Amino acid sequence: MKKLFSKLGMVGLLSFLLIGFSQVGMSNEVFDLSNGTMLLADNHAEIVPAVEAVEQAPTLDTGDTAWMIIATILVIVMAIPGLALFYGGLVRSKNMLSVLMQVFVTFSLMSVLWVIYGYSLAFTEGPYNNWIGGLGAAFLGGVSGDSISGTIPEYVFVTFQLTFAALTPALIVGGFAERIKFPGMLVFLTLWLTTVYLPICHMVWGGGLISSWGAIDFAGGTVVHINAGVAALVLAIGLGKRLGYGKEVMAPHNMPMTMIGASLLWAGWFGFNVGSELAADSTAGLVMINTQVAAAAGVLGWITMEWMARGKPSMLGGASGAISGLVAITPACAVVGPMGAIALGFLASMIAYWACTSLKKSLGYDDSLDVFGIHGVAGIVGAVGLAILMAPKFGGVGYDEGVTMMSQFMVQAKSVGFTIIWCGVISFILFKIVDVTVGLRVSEEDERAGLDTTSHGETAYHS
Amino acid sequence: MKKLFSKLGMVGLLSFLLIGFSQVGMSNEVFDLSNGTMLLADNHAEIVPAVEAVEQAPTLDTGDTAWMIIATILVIVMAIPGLALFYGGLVRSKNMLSVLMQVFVTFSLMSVLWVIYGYSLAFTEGPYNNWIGGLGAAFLGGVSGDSISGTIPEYVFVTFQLTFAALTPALIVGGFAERIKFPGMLVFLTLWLTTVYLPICHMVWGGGLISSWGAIDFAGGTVVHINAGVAALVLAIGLGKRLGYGKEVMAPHNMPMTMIGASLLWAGWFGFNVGSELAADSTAGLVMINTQVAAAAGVLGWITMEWMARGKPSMLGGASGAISGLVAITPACAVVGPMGAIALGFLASMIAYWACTSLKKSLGYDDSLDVFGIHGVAGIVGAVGLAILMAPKFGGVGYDEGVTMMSQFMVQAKSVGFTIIWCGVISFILFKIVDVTVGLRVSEEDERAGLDTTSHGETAYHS
Amino acid sequence: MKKLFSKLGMVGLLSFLLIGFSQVGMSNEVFDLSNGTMLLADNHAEIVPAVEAVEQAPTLDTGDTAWMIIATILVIVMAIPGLALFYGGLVRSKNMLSVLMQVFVTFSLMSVLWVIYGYSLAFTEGPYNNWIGGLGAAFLGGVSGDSISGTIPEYVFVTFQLTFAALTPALIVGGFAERIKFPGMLVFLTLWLTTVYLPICHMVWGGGLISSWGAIDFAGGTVVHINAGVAALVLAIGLGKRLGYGKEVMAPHNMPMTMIGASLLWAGWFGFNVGSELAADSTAGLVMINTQVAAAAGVLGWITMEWMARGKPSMLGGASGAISGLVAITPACAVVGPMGAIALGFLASMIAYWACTSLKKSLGYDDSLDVFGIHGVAGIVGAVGLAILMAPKFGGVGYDEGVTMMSQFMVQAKSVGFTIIWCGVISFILFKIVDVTVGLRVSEEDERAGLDTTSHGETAYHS
Amino acid sequence: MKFITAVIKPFKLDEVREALSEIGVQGITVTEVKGFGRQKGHTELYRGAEYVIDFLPKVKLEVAVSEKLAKKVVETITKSALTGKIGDGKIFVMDLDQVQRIRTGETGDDAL
Amino acid sequence: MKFITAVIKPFKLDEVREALSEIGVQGITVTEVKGFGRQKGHTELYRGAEYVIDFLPKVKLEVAVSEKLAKKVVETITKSALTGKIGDGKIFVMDLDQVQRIRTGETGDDAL
Amino acid sequence: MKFITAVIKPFKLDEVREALSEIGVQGITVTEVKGFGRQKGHTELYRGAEYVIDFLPKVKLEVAVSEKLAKKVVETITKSALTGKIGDGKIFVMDLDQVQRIRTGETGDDAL
Ligand SMILES: Nc1ncnc2c1ncn2[C@@H]1O[C@H](COP(=O)(O)OP(=O)(O)O)[C@@H](O)[C@H]1O
Ligand SMILES: Nc1ncnc2c1ncn2[C@@H]1O[C@H](COP(=O)(O)OP(=O)(O)O)[C@@H](O)[C@H]1O
Ligand SMILES: Nc1ncnc2c1ncn2[C@@H]1O[C@H](COP(=O)(O)OP(=O)(O)O)[C@@H](O)[C@H]1O
Repeated sequence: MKKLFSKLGMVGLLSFLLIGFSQVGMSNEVFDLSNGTMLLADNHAEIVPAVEAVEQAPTLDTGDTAWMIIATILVIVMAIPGLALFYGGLVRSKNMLSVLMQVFVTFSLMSVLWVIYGYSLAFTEGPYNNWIGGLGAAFLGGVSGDSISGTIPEYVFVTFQLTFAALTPALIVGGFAERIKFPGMLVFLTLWLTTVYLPICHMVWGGGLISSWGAIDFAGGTVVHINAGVAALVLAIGLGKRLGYGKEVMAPHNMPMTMIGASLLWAGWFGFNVGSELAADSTAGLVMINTQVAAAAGVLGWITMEWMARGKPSMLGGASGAISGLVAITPACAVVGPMGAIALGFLASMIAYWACTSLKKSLGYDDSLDVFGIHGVAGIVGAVGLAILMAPKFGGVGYDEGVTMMSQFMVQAKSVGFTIIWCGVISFILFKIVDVTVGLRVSEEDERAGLDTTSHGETAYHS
Repeated sequence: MKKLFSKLGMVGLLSFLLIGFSQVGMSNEVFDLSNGTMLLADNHAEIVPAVEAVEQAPTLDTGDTAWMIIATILVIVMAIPGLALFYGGLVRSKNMLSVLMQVFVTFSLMSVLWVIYGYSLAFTEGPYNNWIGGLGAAFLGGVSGDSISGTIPEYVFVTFQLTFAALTPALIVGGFAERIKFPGMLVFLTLWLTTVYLPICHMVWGGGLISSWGAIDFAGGTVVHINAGVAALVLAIGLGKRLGYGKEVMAPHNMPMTMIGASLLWAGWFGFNVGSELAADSTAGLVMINTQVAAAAGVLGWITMEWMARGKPSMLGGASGAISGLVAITPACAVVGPMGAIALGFLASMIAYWACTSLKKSLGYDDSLDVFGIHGVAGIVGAVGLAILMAPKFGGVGYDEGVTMMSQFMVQAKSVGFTIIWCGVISFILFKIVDVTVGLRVSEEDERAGLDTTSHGETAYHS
Repeated sequence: MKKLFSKLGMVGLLSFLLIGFSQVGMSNEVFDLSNGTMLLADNHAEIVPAVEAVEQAPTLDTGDTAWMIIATILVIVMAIPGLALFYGGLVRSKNMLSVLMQVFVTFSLMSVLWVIYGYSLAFTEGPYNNWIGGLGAAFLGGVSGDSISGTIPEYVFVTFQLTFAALTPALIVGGFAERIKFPGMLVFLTLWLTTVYLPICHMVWGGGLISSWGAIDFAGGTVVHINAGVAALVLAIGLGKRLGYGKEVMAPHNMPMTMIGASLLWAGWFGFNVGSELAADSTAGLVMINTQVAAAAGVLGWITMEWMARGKPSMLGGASGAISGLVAITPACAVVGPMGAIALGFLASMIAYWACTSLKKSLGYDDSLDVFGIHGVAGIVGAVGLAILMAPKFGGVGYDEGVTMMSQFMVQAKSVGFTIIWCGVISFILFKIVDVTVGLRVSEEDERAGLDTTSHGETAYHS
Repeated sequence: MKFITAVIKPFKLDEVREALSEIGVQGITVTEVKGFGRQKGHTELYRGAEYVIDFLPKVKLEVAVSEKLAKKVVETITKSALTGKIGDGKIFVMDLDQVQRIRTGETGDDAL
Repeated sequence: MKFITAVIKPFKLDEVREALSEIGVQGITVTEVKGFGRQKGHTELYRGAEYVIDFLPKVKLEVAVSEKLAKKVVETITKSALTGKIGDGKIFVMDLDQVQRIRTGETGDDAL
Repeated sequence: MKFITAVIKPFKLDEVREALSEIGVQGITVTEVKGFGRQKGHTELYRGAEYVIDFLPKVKLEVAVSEKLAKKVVETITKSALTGKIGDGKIFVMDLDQVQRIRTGETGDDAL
C-alpha cells in the first residue's frame, strides 16, 4: 500500500511537472476559457450544439452516413472480439473465459449506461460545462430519428461515441486480469465511466476545458488511451501482483488468439481514427494512410528492439508494436503526414517496448497485459509528439494562426498531465471505495484454480 | 416418433391459438388481400415492381450503395465464420469440422440456388402471388448491370437477399449437430429453402400474403429466426437425441470460438438489421442504436438470470444473451425507440434463458445448440413484443393510421402463428421424406467416433 | 538443383508457348504500344495522370470514398488475420507463430516500402514507362490531402493499392512455410516487391506494357495471384522439401483456424474485387454477385471432386475450393455474368484440385501450402477463361469494338505467359542471390524443433 | 499392494469410475493416450496428402489398491468397460512396493 | 533400481523438479493427468446442462532412480510438493528391472 | 511378462512403431509427455518476461510383452529410436504380474 502511494505520487508528480512546464510557454492562460482556438471543434464540437447551426440547415449525406455506420461497427469489432482475444490469448488458459467475459460484459453494460446518461453528460451543455455536460439528453430524450449531427443522423453519432465509451473501460481489463472479482469490477468500471471517462470526454470533445486550451486529440489519445492506461496502472498496483508472479511460468496460453485480436484491432482502428473525422472526405484519406503506416512502423519498431536486444523478433512483439503504433497515431492522425506517421509509430513503439520491459521491471508492478506500457506510454508519446510532427517541414498540416510548435507542445503536455492526474487520483479513490465495500481481489484459492471455473462455472477448452 | 407427433402437435396447437386469438381483433379479414396497409412495403416491396415507379426514375445513390455492399458482406461474415464458430465451439472436438463444414457448404449451396431460382421465386410476381413469386428472373434473367432497385444496383439487392437465404438454412444446423448425415442434410435444406424459406420470404417481403395483413417484420423475425428455430426443433425431435445425451459430458469444446462467433454475429447483425433499410438514412440510425442496445441488454438479461439462478454469470450465457437480444430486435428495430430496444432485448433474453433451460428440460428434446430456444423463442417475443413497444408512449414510432396496439398485436400474432405452422408442417414432411430416402442419422459407430473423421476424413486438431 | 532448373525450364517453356500461341492471332503487334484498346484504363489508369483530366475537375464523392475506405480495410483483413490464419492452421503447431509472423511482418514492411517508393514506381509515369513508373511521388511527395483520384481522395487510392502490394508478397509465404529463415525471407520479399510486383503492377494497372495490349485483369489475376503462385513455386523448388515430407504426418494442426482464414479471405475479397472498381456503382454490383457465386461454386467444385475421388468431402476441400473460385473470378469479375461466374468458379476449383493433388505429386515439389496449385493455377484459368465467358452469349459484357473472343484469348494468354516468365526468372535469380548471401533455409536442427522457438523464441500454445 | 493400469475406450470412463467408486476405490489417475492395437484407425486426406492415422484415442487409468481389492478391481473394470467390440482395451497389474500420501505422510494401505 | 511415480498439484511442478535436481536426479518424465480422489471437483453449467467435473488437473512425475537414492527421492517429493491441503497427491514406488539409455546403450544405474 | 516403458523423441514414433510391429508386437499405448534430462530446453521471452522452458516434448510408449519377447523389444526400440544425439531417451523394464483383455477376458500371454 505504501508502495502504491509512492508510485502514484510519482506519476502525479510527473504530471504536475508536465503542466508546470507548459506554464512556461503559455503564461497564465491555463484555465482561461476565452481562448478561442478550439481546434477540436472542427472534429466533434459542432455536433453538439446542432441548434446553433440553424442558419445552414444540416442535411444528411448518405456517403458520410454509410461510412459512419461502418466506422461504428469497426470499433465494435475492436472490442469484441478484437480486444477480448488480444487480452485473452495472453493469460493462462484457466483464466481465458474470465477475460473474454470481462470485456464482453463491460462492453455491454457501458453501452446501456451510455444511452441512459453517458451521452448526455458527455455531449450536451451543462451548468458546469467546463467539466461535464448536462442531463438534458438522458435516456436519449430529445434525440429523434430526424436529428442530424453534421451530415449524419444523430443516432449514428450517438452510437459511434457509444463504442468509444464502451471500449475504453474494457481496455482497463488488461491491468487487473487473472485476479479480479467480477462484480467488483463491474461496480468499479461503472463509477469510472461516470467520474473519469465522461468528464474527460466532455472536456476534450464536448466543448469543455481541455478543448478550450486548443489541445489536439483527434481520435482519443487522452480520452481513451492515456485514461485507460493510467487507470490500469492504478488498479494493477492497488490489487498487487498475481500469485506466483515472477516465479511461475505465466506464458500466453494462445498466441494465435492474440495475433487475431491484434489484427482485428488494427483493422478496427480505421473505424476509430478515420471515423473520428465523421465524414468520408479528404481528411479521412489522410487519417487512413497515417493509421496504416503508423501501425506498420510500430511493428517494425518493436521487433527491431527485440532483434537487437535478444536476437529474435517475436509474434507478441509484432502485435504489441502494431498496437503501440496505432495508439500513438490516434491523437495525431489528422495533423501529421505519412512520413511523420511512420516516424511516430516507429518511435512510440520503441518507447513502449522500453516501458513494458525495463520500466515495468524496475518499478515492479504487475500490469498483467501492459495496458499502461502500451496504451499509457504510447498515448503520451503520440499526444505530445504530434506537436512536433505536425510542422509543415515534417509533412504535417501546420499550426493554427498564432500557434507555434512550442506553444502547441505546451498545450499538449498540459492536457496529458491534466488527464493523468484527473484519472489517477479518481481511479485511486474509486479503487479504495470499491475494494472496501464490494471487494476486488479474489481469494487465493480461486486464483490458483483459475477464474473460469470459480467465477463463471465454465472451462474454456474440453475435448 | 409418437412423441415427435405429440410435440409437433403441441406447437401447431399453440400456433393455431395465436391465429385464432388474432381473429378476435381482426374479424374476418384474415385472408383479405385488399387490406392496403402493407407496412412492409416501405422497406422491401417497392424494389420488386421497379416498373411501377417509372414516374420517378430511380437513380443510384453511391452512399446507399456503399452501405448496402458492406451490409451484404457483414451478413456473409455472420454466416462464415460467425455462425460456424458460434456453433462449432459448442460441440465436442470430434465433431468440430462437421459443424463448420455443414455451415460452410450450406451457405455455398444456397448461394448458388438463390441465383438459379431463389431470387425469382421470392422477389418477383407470380401466378400465385400470395404464396410465391414467379420464375421470370430465374438464372437472374432480366437483371442487368444497369437495373436499379430503389437507390442501389439490383445486383446489390440480389446479393443482399442472397445472404439471408444462405444464412437461414445454416442456422438450422444447430438443431441436428453431431448426428446428421451430410448428404441427407444438403438434400433436406435444399428442399426446405424451396418450400419454406422462399414462400415465407415472398409472403413477408415479396408482396405476398403476410405483408398484406400489415405485419411488421423489418429484418426477418419470422422469415429468418422463427423459421429456422421451428425447423431446428422439428429435426431435433425427429432425429432423436444424441448418444449419451444427459449422461455423458457434452461440454463445449472451445468456448473462445463460440465467443468469437457471437461477437461476429453481433457485428454482422448491423448488416442484417440496418441493411434491411436498404439505405444509409435516418431510419438506419435508429435501427443501428436499437440493434446495439438490444444486444447489450440481452447480455445483461441472460447473465442476470444465471446470477440469480446459480450465482455465476457465464461466458456462454453472455454470448447467448447477446444473440437472443439481437434476434428479438430483428423484426422490431425500425419501430421501437432505444429504451424500448433495451427492454425488448433484456426481456427476450430472459425468456430465451427459460426456454433453453426449463422448457427444453421439461419437454426433453435435444436441440443440440438451442436454435429453437434462442432463435425461435426470442424471435416470437420480438415479433409480438414490437406491437406494444412501438407505441409512442414507449418511445416507438407509433402506429399507422387506423391501427391500434391491439390490432397490430393481433396481426403480429397471426403472422407468427402462420409461420410456425407452415414451417413446422412442411419441415416435418420433408424430414420424413429425406429420412426414408437418403437417410438422415449417422450410424451409432460413426456418431461415437465423431463426424469429422467418419464423414469428412479429417481431424480438427493435430499437434 | 538440376531438378530445379528443369522444372523452371518447363514452366518457362509453357509460358513461351502461351505467348507464341498468342502471336498467331495477333500478328506482329506484340510490343506495339500504339494499340489504343487499354481496357484497363477504365478501372485504374485514369487515376494516375489526374492532371490530364483537368477539363472536368474531379470532385470527391462521399459514397465512393466511404466504399473505398472500407474496401481497403477489407483487404487488410484478408492479410491479417485472414491469410495468416488460412496458412497458420495448415502447418504443424511448432511452426504456427512463424507463419503468422511471416505474414504479419511482411505485410507491415511492404506497407512502409509502398509509401517510400512503391506507389511512385507503380503508379506514376517514368522514363521507362512501359516497364516501370518514376520516382516523382517517392515518400508520397506531391500527394496532398486535397489530391483527388477519380472521385476519391488520392490518399485512399494510395492506401487501397498499398494493401495489394502488402498482400501479394505475403501470399508467397505459403510456398516456403516451415523451413525458411526469417531475415532471408524479408530480404527476398523486399527485392521481389521491387523487381517483380512493382513492374508487373505498373505494366497492368499503371499504364505500362501489358495494359497496352488490351489485356483484362480487373482485380489482379496476373498482378497478384499468378505472380505470387509462380514465386512460391520457385522458392518451394529452390528450398527443397521439408524434412520428413511424404514420410511423417504433417497434418494441419488447427483446421478451424484455416476455416476462419478462408472465411475472412472470402469476405475480404469483396474489398479486393469490388474495390477495384474504385466506386460504388452499377459495375460494383455486378462484381459483387460474381464474387459471391464464384466462391460458392468453387466450394461445390472442389468437394464434388473429393466426393467422387474418395467419398468424403472435407473442410479443407471446401476452404480450398472457395479460395480457388475467388482467385479465378478476380481478373474476370467485371466482364462475366453471374452464371459465367458460377461456371468459372466451379471449373477453376476442379482444376486447382487436380493441380494440388495429381500435378504436385507427379512433379514432386513441396509447395507447403499450395500457393501455386491454388493461386497460380486458378489464376491462370481465370485470366484466360474470362476471354470466353465474357461473350454475351454466356451472359458476359461482350468485347470491345474490333476485339473477338479469339483475339482477347490471345491477349490474355500472352499476358499470362509474360507474367510467368518475368516472375519466374527474376524470382529464381533473387532466390539464388539471397540464398548465397543471407541464407534462406534453416538448419536441420531448427526445422526439427520448429521455427517458433528457434526463430522467434515463443511457443504458440501453453496451458 | 498392486498398481493396476487399464486402457479403455474414452466414453466408458465415467461408467468405470463410478463402478470403482462403488467397490471402495478412492483414487484414480487418468491420462489421455493413443492406442495402437488390433482395432484399425482411419485415413485422413489433406489436399492429396494421405495420412493413415492408426492410433485411436484411449483413456488410461492408474489405480493403486490393496492386495485384497486387486482382483475385484480387475473384475469391475472388465465388466464396466466392456462393449464386446474390438478395442475395448487391456488391464495390466503390477506389484506396488510402497505408497505415500504427500499431505499426511501416511504410507501403505492407509495412503490409498 | 526403483521406478517412482508421483501425482502432484500442477503449480508445484517447478519446485519439485528443482528439489530433485538438487539431490542429484538427472531425468524426469512428466505427464499432465486428471485426478480423481478425495479432493472435490466443481460443477459446470452450460445453458442448463450441468456437468459435475469431478476430476482435477494434476501432474504425474515418473523418475527412475538407483536403489540407494529412492528413499531420498520420496522424501524430497513429499517435502517439496506439500501444501498441507487436500489433493496434494500420492507417491508410488515400484521395482525397476532394467534400464537402458537409447543414445549409448548403457544399462543399469549408468543409464539413469 | 514384462511391462516396458520407453521415452523417445516424438518424430521417431512412427519408425519405432513399425519396427515393433515387424517383430510381432501387437499393441502399444502412447502418451505425449514432457521430458527433463540432460538435453537442454530453450528460453522464451514475452514482453520482457523470460521463461526458461527446460522440458522437451517427448513421447512415452508402454508395451506389455511376453517374457521371451522382452529383450528383442528393448533392442528394437533402441535401434529404431536412435539418432545418436542427446535426448534420445530411456527404456524402462518392469515385471508384469497379470494382463487381461477386456473384450474377451483372456489373461496372460494370450491377452497381449
Ligand atoms: N501389449 C500391449 N501393451 C500396451 N498396450 C496395449 C497392448 N495391447 C493393447 N494395448 C492397448 O489396448 C488398446 C486396445 O487393444 P486392441 O488390440 O485394439 O483391442 P482389444 O483390446 O480388443 O484386443 C490399444 O489401443 C492399446 O492402447
Ligand atoms: N489409489 C490411487 N491410485 C491412483 N491414483 C491415486 C490414488 N489415490 C489418489 N490418487 C491420485 O492422487 C490425487 C490426490 O488424491 P486425493 O485423494 O484427492 O487427495 P490426497 O492426496 O490429499 O489424499 C488424485 O487426484 C489422484 O490423481
Ligand atoms: N531417470 C529418469 N527417470 C525418468 N525419465 C527419465 C530419466 N532420465 C531421462 N528420462 C527421460 O528421458 C529423456 C531423455 O533424457 P536425456 O537425459 O535428456 O538424454 P539421454 O536420453 O540422451 O540421456 C528425458 O527428457 C526424460 O523424459
